[in-house]
Amino acid sequence: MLPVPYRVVARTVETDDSATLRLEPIGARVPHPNAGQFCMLYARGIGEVAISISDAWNGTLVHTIRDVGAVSRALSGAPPGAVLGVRGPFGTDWGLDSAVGHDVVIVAGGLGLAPLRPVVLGALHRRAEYRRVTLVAGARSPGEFLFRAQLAEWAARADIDVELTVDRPGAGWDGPVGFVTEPLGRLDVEPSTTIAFVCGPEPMMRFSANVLLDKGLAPDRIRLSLERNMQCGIGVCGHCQLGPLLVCRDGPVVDYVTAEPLLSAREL
Amino acid sequence: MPSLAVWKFASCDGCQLTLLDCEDELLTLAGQVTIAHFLEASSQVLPGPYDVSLVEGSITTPADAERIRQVREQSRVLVTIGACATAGGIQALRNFADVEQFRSVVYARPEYIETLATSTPIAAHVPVDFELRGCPIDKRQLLEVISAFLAGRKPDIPDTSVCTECKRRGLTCVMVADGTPCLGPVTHAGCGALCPAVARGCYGCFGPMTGANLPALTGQLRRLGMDDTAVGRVFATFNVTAFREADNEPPH
Amino acid sequence: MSHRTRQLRVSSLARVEGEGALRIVVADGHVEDAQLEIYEPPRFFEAFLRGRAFREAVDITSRICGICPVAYQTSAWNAIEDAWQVPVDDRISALRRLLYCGEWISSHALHIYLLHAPDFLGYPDAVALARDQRPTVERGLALKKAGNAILELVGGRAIHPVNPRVGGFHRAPTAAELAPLAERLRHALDDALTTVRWVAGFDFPELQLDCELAAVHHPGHYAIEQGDLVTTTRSSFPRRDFLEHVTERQVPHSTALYAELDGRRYLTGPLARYSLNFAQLSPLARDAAAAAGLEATCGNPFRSIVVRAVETVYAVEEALRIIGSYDRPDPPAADPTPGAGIGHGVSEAPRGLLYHRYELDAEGVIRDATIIPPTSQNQAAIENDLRRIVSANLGLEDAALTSLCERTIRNYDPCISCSAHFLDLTVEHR
Amino acid sequence: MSSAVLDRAGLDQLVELLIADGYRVIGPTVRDGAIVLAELDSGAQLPAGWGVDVAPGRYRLRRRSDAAVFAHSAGPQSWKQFLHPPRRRLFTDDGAGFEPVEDDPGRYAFLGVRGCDLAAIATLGTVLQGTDGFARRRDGLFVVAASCLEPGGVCFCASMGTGPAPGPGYDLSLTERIDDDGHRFLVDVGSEAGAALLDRLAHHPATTAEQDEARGAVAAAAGRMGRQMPVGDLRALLRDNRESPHWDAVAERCLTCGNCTMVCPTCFCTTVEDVTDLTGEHAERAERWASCFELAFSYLHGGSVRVSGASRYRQWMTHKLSTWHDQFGGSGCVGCGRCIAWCPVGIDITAEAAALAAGHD
Ligand SMILES: Cc1cc2nc3c(=O)[nH]c(=O)nc-3n(C[C@H](O)[C@H](O)[C@H](O)COP(=O)(O)OP(=O)(O)OC[C@H]3O[C@@H](n4cnc5c(N)ncnc54)[C@H](O)[C@@H]3O)c2cc1C
Ligand code: SF4
Ligand code: SF4
Ligand code: SF4
Repeated sequence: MLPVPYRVVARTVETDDSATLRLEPIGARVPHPNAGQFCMLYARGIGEVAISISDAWNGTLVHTIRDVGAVSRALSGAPPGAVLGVRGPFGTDWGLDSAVGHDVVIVAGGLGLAPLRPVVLGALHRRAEYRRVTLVAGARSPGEFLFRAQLAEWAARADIDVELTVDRPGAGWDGPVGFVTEPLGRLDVEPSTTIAFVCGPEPMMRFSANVLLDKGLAPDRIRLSLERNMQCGIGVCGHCQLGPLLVCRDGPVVDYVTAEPLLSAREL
Repeated sequence: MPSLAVWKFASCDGCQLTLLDCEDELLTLAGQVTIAHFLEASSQVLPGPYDVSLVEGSITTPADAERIRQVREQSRVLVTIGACATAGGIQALRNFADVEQFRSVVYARPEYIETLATSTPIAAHVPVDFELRGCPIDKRQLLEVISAFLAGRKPDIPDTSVCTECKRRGLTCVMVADGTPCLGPVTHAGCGALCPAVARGCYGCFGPMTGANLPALTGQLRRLGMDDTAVGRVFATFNVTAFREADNEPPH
Repeated sequence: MSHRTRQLRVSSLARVEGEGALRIVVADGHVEDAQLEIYEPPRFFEAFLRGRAFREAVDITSRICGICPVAYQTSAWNAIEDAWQVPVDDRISALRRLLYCGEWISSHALHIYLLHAPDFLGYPDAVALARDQRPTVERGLALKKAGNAILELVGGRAIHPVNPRVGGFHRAPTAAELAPLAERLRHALDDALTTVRWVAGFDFPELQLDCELAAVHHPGHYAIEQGDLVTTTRSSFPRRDFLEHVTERQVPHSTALYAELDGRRYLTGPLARYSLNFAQLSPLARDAAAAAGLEATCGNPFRSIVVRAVETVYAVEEALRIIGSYDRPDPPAADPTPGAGIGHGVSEAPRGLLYHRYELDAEGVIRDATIIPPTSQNQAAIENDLRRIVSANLGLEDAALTSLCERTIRNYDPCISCSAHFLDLTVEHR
Repeated sequence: MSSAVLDRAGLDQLVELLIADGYRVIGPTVRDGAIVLAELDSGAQLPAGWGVDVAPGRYRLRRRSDAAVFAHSAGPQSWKQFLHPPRRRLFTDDGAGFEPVEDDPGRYAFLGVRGCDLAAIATLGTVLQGTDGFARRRDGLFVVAASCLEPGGVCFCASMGTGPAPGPGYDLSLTERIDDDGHRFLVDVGSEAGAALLDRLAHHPATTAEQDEARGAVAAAAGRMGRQMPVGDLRALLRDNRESPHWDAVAERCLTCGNCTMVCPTCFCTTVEDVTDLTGEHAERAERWASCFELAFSYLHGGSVRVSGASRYRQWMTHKLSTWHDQFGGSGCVGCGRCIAWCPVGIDITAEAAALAAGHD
C-alpha cells in the first residue's frame, strides 16, 4: 500500500473541470502499464483515487482527471512541481494486441476518452497491423471534449475515422448533435472482423453495446471499462465488487459477455 | 490564517466546550486559525467574514432565526455541531407536545411564548456545509472536521451504525448477550460505542444513520420487553425530530 | 458627579457559559439599575420531564448544562433515590464522589485558566495569554485534562457521561482500570498547588459580599455530591425543606426567576462552600489556602479564583484518596423499587448549589419536576455586586467600568446555559 | 505422528511454555458476559466450567456441571481480530516521504481454534496473503486447535465441511475428555513445531482405545449441529436468485447494522482513511474494517450503488456463499454461526438460504 512519489512535470487544462497531468518518477518507478490499466493516485493528506492511464512512455505517466470531489480536485489542480503518490498499474488492459487484423471501433463518452486514448495511440502506432480504425466520441458540449488538439489531428488523418458528437451544441459547433449511439448506429460494422472498445458512463456503455449487438457484433467482441468504488487496487479491500468480479483485479476492462448480466442487475 | 468563529443558539454549551476540551490540540489549533469569534472563550471579537463557522444550538426564537442568517452570510463554510444544531435537540420535544401545557409548567407570562412553539435545526433555516452529529459531539470527530476543512479534504465521518464501532472495539453486544435494548444498529456512528463499553445500550445521541431501519429495531425492542410507551420514549430524546423523520421514511 | 444618565451595556458577555448580557443604568451618580440579563432561550426541561421514566432523568437533565452535567445527573439521582429511600452502597457513593471530583477539577481549571485568569492579567483570552505564558496555560490544560480523564474513565464520557444511572453505575471500572488515573492525578496535584500560588499573586479589587451564604453540608466530608443545607444565619436545614426556604420571584426587568432564601438575597458556590465548610477541607487544602492569604472565610468575590484553586487541590486529593481505597462495587447499582413519592436532591455544582425535586408515581414516572440551578440562585447577589462595584467606581471611564462589571460577573462563573428555569423576555437592546 | 494424552495441568503447562517461548497466547476467557478471545497469562484464565446457549440473536453464558475449558461454541470475536486487526496504520508522511508503519504485534499462539475457525484463517489467508500486515501476523503463528464436542445452537460447520474435527493447519490439536478417568486432552500433532512442544510437556502416548473413544465423540458431534445449510449447490443457488423477491423480505428485518460482517471470521473488507493533523504537516494512512452494509461502501461520485437494504444483504450473502468461489476459489462461509448469533435481530443465513432453495416466500 506504499505509494511511489512522482512529480507533476506538466499540467494541461482540458475542460472547465478536468486537467491532464504528466508525471515523472522522482526515484523508483512503477512498472510500465498496458493500455486500459489504471493507477491509484494519492494527493498527500487528502486521499487516493483510481485514475486511468491516458498515456505512458519511458517511465512517464499521463493521467486525465476530472474534478468531482476533494481528492480529484486536489489531483486535477496539482501544479507542475507538486509531488503525488502513485500505486499501480492495476487491472486488466484493453487487449489491443488481440485486435490485430481486425477493424477497431472505439467508442468514448465524456471522460471515457481518457482510458481509450492509449488504444487510439496504440492502433495508430502500429497502424498497418489493424484494418479500419474508427473513433466515435461524444461529449456533453463542444468544450467538454478531452484532448481537443489531438482529436483535430486525428480527424485530419486519413487512416482513422473520427466521429464527434455533442449532447448540447454550442457556439462554433457545426458537427452532429446527439448521443454517441447515433454516429455509431450509422457505422458499417463487419461483425466477424470487428472488435469494439467502449468507455463512458454506464448507461452510455450499455446503449452503445446494444447498438453494436444489433449490428451483429458478438458480445465477446465488445470490451468495456467498469468503474466501482476502489480503495486498494489490489483486491483486498472488497469495495469494487461487482457480482463475481473484483473490478480492480478482474477489470476494469471486461468483455460484454461478462458485463451484460452484471450491468443489467439493479444495485449490484 | 483562516479564521474560525463559534456561535451559540439554544443549547447546553457542551458542544462548544468540546473544542475547549481538546486540551492537547487547542494551542496548536490557535496557531493554525485565527479564533475570530468565540464568546465562551474570548472577549476578543473580530469582524467577519469567517472562513469556518461552527454553529451550536437550535433555532427557537425569531431573533435567532434572523441571527443565523447573518452568521451564514458571514461564513464561507458553516458546520453545525451537535444534536441541537443538526436536529433541534432535546428542546425540540416541544414540537410534538402541547405547547400550552409546557407553557403552564414553566411560564407565568404567556405573551412571550408564541414564538417558541418549535425548536428547529440550523439546516431548516440556512444552507449548511457539514453536519457533525452527537449529543455532545465527539472530540476526535470535531478535530477531524476542522483538520479536514483546513486541508481541503472530505472529513472522515462515517455515516454508519454504532455497531460497527462496537465490534471494532471488540465489545460484546449487550443486546445479544444480555437482552439489553440498544439503539446502536440504527444510530449514526461517532461516539466510539461508549455505552456498550459500559454495558448499557446505546440511547441514540448521534441520531439515526442514513437509511436506518427503525421498524425492524422497534420490533426487536418489543421482543426484548419494551412496551409502546417505552419504545416511544427511547427515540424521543436529543434527536427526536431526526428519529421521527427516519421512521417516516420507508426503509430503502 | 454631574447630573447625567450613564448607560453601560455589554450585549454579549464573553467567557461565561451561555448567553447573557449586562445592563447598567446610572442616573445622577446613583446606580438605578444593574441587570445580568439572561437571554438564553428557555428549553423547557421541567415541562418535558413530566411523563418520562425516572431512569431518563439522569440522561435528560444532563443536557441542561454541558459544563456541569454531573451536577445535574447527581442532583437527579439524589432526588429520585431520596423519594424511594434507595439504599446505596458506600462503594458506589465513593465512585460517584470520584466522578464529581472529575467535574470539579475540569470545570474549575476551565474557569480559572481559560475564563477568569485572563481578566486579572489583561488578556482577551487564554490563547493570547499562552503567547506570553505558554507553560502556564499548558499547566491549566493539563489540569483540566486530568479532570476529564476521571469523567471519561468513570463516567464513560467527559460531557454528558453515559455510565451513571439511578442507583449507581451501569458498569463499575476495575481497580486496574483506575490505576493509571492515580499516576496522572499525582501530577495534577502538583499543578493544582502551583495554581493556588499562581492565582494568589493576582491583584484583587476590594469588594465584600453582603448577602447570606448557602451551601450543601455533609457531616462526613466537604460536601460535593450529597448532603443537606447550611447557611450563614441558620445552622442547617434538611434538603426536603429547600422550597420552604427558597422562593422564586419574578422581577419585571429580567428574564430569570430570582431565588431568595427566607426572603433574602443569597449566594451559593465556592465562596459559600469555603466559608461554611472550611473545617472539612483537607489539611493540604487549608494550608494552601493559608499560604495564599485566605482566612477561614472569604468574602471578596474577586478572590473566588483562589478559592476555586484551593477546591481544585482538594478535589484532586479526594480523587486520589478514593482511587487509593477503591473497592469495586458489585453489583454496580442498587435496584430501585418505584413507588409514589416526592424526592429532593442537592449537590454542589462547581458554580453553586443545584436543587432537584421530583414527584413520582407508582410506576416510577415523573409527574412533576422542579430544578433550581445555581445561577438563578446567585443572580440577585451578582446584580447586587454590580450595583456596589459601579457605585464605588463611578470615577472610571465607561470602558474600564464596563470591563470591571464583566469581571464581577465572571467571579461567579455563571452558567447561563441551564435555562431550564428561565423565562423569556424580548430583550430590549438600547 | 501418533497421538498423545495430556492432563489438565499439562494444558496449563502448554500455556506456560508458549509464553516462555515468547508467544502471546490468545485464547478464550470469560469477560462481560461472554467467552471472548484475549491474551492469556495462564491456563487458569480459560473458561473452565462455562458453556454457552446460543440462538439467533441470543447468546448466554451457562454454568456447566464439569470444568471443561473448550465446551463452548464461537463467541463475539474471531481470530480475525488479531490477524487482520480492526484498524491498522499503513504509512505516515511527515513531509520527507512515505514511511511504512511496520507494526509488530509479536508472535501469536492461538489456543482453542475450532475447525471452522481454522478454515477461516486459511480463507482469510487466501485473500490477504499478499499484504504484509497479514503475512507478518500469520508467519510464525502457532495454532493449538480444539475439536468441537459441543456444537452450539447456531453452528453448521459440518454442512460446510470445516468441522467438528479441525482440518489441517494446526500445530497441535486437542480433544477434550472429561469422565471418570479425569480431565484430559487427546493431542494430535500437526507439525514439527507441535511435536517439539509436545515433547516438552508431560504426556503419555494415547492408546488405541483412547483415540477411538475421542474420535467417536467428535464424529458424534457432527450430528448435533444446531443448524445446517440446505444441501445442493449454494454457489448456483445464490447466482440464480439475484432477482428473488426474497431479498425484500429479508430487508424488512435487516437493520443494515453490519454486525454480521464484523463478527464473520472471513469478512475482510476495509476502508482506507487518509488523514492529516491540524497543522497539515503530518499525513497518514490507515485501514479499518468496513462492511458492505455501510452505505458509503459502494459510493461512486453521485451516489451509492447499493442503497436498498435488500441489495446490501444480497451482496453480503451472495459473496459469502457464491461469488467468493469466483473470486477466491472457495466458500466465504465456514459455518461458525457467528453472524446468526450476533445479528441483533437473529437473521439466519442458513434459513435465508433454505428459503431461497425452497423458492418461495
Ligand atoms: C478504474 C477506474 C478508473 C478511473 N479513471 C478515471 C480517470 O481517468 N479520470 C477521472 O477523472 N476519474 C477516473 N475515475 C473516477 C475517479 O476515481 C473518481 O472520480 C474519484 O474517485 C472521485 O473521488 P473524489 O474524492 O474526488 O470524489 P468524491 O465524490 O468525494 O468521492 C469520495 C470517495 O469515493 C470513492 N469514489 C467516488 N467516485 C468514485 C469512482 N467513480 N470510482 C471509484 N471510486 C470512487 C473514492 O474513494 C473517493 O475518494 C476512475 C475510476 C475507476 C474505478
Ligand atoms: S451492543 Fe448495541 S451497538 Fe453494540 S453490536 Fe450490539 S446492538 Fe450494536
Ligand atoms: S447512546 Fe451511547 S452508544 Fe449511543 S451514541 Fe450515545 S454514547 Fe454512543
Ligand atoms: S443481517 Fe443482521 S447483523 Fe447483518 S446487517 Fe442485517 S441486521 Fe445487522
